Amino acid sequence: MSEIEILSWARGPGLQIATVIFVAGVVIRIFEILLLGRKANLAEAKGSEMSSGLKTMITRTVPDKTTFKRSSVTIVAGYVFHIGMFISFFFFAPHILFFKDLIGISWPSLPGAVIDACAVISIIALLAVLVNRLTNKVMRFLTNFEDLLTWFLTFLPLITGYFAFHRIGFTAPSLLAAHLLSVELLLVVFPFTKLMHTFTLFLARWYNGAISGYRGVES
Amino acid sequence: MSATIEKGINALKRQVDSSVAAFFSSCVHCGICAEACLFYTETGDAKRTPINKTEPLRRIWKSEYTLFGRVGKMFGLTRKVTDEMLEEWQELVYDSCTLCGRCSMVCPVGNDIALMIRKTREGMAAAGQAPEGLIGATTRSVTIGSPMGVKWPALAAQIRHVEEDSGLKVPVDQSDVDYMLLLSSMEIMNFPEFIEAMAKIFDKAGVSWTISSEAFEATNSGIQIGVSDIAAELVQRIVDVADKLRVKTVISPECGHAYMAIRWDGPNLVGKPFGFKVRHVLEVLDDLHKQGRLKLAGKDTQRLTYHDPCQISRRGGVIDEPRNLINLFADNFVEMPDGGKMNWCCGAGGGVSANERADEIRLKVFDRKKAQLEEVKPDAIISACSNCRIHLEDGLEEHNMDIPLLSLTETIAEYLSDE
Amino acid sequence: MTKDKNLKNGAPEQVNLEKGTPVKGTLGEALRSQGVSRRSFMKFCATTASMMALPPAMIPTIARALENARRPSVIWLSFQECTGCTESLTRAHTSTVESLIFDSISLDYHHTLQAAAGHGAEEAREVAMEENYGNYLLVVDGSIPLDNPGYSTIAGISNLDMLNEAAKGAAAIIAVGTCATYGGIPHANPNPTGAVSVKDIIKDKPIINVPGCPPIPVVITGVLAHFLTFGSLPELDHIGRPKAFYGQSIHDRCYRRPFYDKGQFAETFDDEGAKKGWCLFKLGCKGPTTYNACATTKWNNGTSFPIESGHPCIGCSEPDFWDGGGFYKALSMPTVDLSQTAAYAAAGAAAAGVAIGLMNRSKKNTSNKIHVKTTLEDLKK
Amino acid sequence: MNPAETPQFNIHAGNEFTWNVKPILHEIRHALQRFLDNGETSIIDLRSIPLAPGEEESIIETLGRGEVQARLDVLGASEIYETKYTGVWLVTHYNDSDSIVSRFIEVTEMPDVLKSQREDVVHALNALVTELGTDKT
Repeated sequence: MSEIEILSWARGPGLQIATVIFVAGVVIRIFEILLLGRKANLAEAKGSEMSSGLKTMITRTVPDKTTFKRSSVTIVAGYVFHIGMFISFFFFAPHILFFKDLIGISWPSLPGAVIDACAVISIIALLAVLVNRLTNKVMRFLTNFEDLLTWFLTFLPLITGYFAFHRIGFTAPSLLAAHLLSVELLLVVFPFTKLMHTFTLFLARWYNGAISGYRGVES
Repeated sequence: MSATIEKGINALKRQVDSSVAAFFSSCVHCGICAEACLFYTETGDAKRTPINKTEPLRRIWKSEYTLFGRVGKMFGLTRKVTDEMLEEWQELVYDSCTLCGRCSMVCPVGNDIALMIRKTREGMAAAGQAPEGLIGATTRSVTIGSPMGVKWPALAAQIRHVEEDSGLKVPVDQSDVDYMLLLSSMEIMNFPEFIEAMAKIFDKAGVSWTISSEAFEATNSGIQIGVSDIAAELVQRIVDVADKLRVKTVISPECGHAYMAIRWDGPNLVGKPFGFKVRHVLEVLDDLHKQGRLKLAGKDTQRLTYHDPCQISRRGGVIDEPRNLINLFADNFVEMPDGGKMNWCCGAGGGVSANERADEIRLKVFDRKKAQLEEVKPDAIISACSNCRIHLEDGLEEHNMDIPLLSLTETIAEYLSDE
Repeated sequence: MTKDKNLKNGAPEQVNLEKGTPVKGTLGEALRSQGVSRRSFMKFCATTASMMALPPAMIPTIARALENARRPSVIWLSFQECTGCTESLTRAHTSTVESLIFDSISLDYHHTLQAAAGHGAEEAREVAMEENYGNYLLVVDGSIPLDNPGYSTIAGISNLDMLNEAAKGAAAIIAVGTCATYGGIPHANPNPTGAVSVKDIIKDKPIINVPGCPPIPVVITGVLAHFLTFGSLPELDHIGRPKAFYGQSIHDRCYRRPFYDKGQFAETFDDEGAKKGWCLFKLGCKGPTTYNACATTKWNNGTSFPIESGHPCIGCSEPDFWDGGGFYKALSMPTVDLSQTAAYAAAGAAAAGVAIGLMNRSKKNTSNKIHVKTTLEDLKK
Repeated sequence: MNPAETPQFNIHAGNEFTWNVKPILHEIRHALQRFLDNGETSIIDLRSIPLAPGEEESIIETLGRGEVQARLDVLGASEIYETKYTGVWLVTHYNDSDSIVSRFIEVTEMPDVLKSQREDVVHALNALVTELGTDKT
């Protein structure tokens, strides 16, 4: 297979396979979670479940002061990586075209230099995340194979994207194909790993907010 | 003698609902919960990271309720929950967790880890992996009616003393009253002043109230050990009496988990909404003050601080009320760092104080509170949970720190206006 | 990709054209005999250097080499093709200089260009092959059908047979155009003739690929000039293309690149962005993945190239460019209808999800059913 | 179409379009410096550098015209002139149909192609001898 053939495969059938696994996996997982159901609370409410749940979905994004102080490395590295990745993922013109093709809507892109900077920052932050994971006592204790796998699979698209952007080492079709394939790999494992938190964290936060809010506590 | 691992696993299966599934699906192993847990911060022992305590429940969720886990189970790839495993986790689930819920407040993906640990205890208890101390307390609750083995005659004697001291009548088994007061064994045995304080306050406020001779115990060991069936039985006793006496409101006393048990878990345990209201005593006092029926006189100039009992503030929603009340008499009130919903636990809740095996670690994790108190340097500490109060006194004594512990209700009673 | 055994690390073996001298005399002698002055020769050398994308410092070396170059015999075979490549070559703008290069080779067979026809033409080929066996250059344009030899024949000889036969005595093969190099349009899905490229058939000769649909004429002549000058194949990339011309992508040399970097794109062919000359990436430009010299060498007397005239690059010098999901589909877009795929997957998964969800519920219900009320007795094992 | 309605396509962007104009001018400056310091000559192939429409013209405009200009008639025309910066020459080769086939900037005292070439001089001598026949006075 030539690199152009691999690229064509990655842009076509490969993407199709990955999308089917990703979409089906995520939908099944969400159904799996929601259909388990939750008993209605019979205690007299002190606050609203719904509004508090919705609020926590957003407010939990910001850590409280003491938590920030105690876990600053984890939080800063995590946030920088997530934000950097978010920006380079959603605001790079070629990516926007991908979304446009997929969902029919598009939005303004950011200049290449900004995307590049975000990707670099994100890569550095992700490396910091790994170092932190391996050196922080608690994280090292909690870390299992899945954590390392998902780290690696998240790192791959970033690094291949960076290489493709700067055309380092290989020809553009090879780099582009590598980038696409790495994304496809990420999509395939996504529904079966902790990467699902991308979606389920909103459910989790809602439940957390609802449980607390029902008792009149902001969480 | 019929606890089995199968029963334990079955109990864990029953605990998984959509919230638990969403929580486990979201955990990214960031470890932030550890930094919110005094059992980690004070021991530095990574295995006490809150989310790790839920491992038995996680394994059941993964292998029974996820597609990938089900497939894995077919090939024998999932990690099993065994007796040995649960035995290893006992110390984490019971001795190293007060269900204070601080972890639930900091988890960036929003996992209610305290709830997950509470659910894990259901499986542990059903598998016969609950600590001796808690089994004992639970047995006494069911058979005698109180975890400390307090029976009605003991309370009746305390009531007589109170009546003699105060000259006020303590109504017993009165029907159609506004309030039915519950008490914790700890108050009956160690702080009977509480009963006197309530008698004075209610007298001034002019409301009708009663204590039941059949169901006076507010605490609920079933909650702490993690056996909903037993917890429901204990709640049912109160419900039956409250219904019989046709009381409007049942008052949970100064006890954290008692409030959780009767106010928030109660209706869910017995499976139907209550025909009466349940309020914490601080809510009642705050309410009476707002109605103008609670009038205070005089000021306390001491440097006072308030220790939030976790189940009352963070898990119970009674946060503003104690502060409203304290401000009625305190001239020099200082908040503890992280006060309110983020307060650090005293280290003895959630059944830890009933579990003798945990005595050592309980005193070890008190270091957190000690450091806070050294920072605030209060003349006295106010709290609203007898269990917190006893443990705080215990811890302070251990470190030769002389800071008196005050009950908020009792202090209010002291500042009652004579008008 | 099968690796040609004669290609080591993409660099071809030295082709020795010195051994035999198909046509007598060196190029220098030939030019002088035509009355070409030294000044003219210097101009020719400077232009050749520029054409071969060699640094000007190489001009004296080129001059020396060209002076002593031997005139090779060239046999040009055209298979499944459209004659676009020959058209491109014959319309090369540097007519004077290029004609010099053509004058310096002996084009012994090219059935489109040669005067002879029919048996005479084929005879010329056979004679040239025989006389220069082992030394002639074989130029091929067009792909070779493998499904049925009858799809394309010349004088009753199938393309495959003619290629095999002609390749035997060739010193090296130049595959001209995307058809000969990678199968090109005949090879495009569903490839009705079973078309393949030269390198798919010939494994034991150095092959130099000059892809493009058509290739830039000076690239063809540049490669010939390199032969003449150095008697060897130029340095090739991993898919057999001379690095001098195919070393950088259109994107990397495109004058519109700054717009790409700034995120300024033409969205349609007639919007403000298009008028302002912004990047054509969104209109499907394949410049980023296409390696060719268009952006610097340009076309039509160096006048312009597709992007300069407002059309995205279609990537014609890359393998399978016809199957790349559409010329006007941006490179970062999937080549398939992904939203439909996603919709079907979601619908199917929703059904499966409900089924799995119900299984989970029934499992939980069973747990609840077999649960016996826990009493004090049950707290110990 | 009314001229006013003719769409204006601004594909000829400004000077600093590819950011290659300034660097080339600087390269010429450095070459001139080297030429002064140690006599090293340089040639820049303008066709090997990606330039936007108008940029080549912009470079040539900047360099301007100096004192010397020559027109060669070799395989089509060639135009050679010294720019207003002495020592910097612009060499443009055309083909038969007056299209530019190559273009160089040379930093030297005189581009080699201008000089009379030894082979041509030999050829010239022979031609002159032939012209003069046997008359050897």
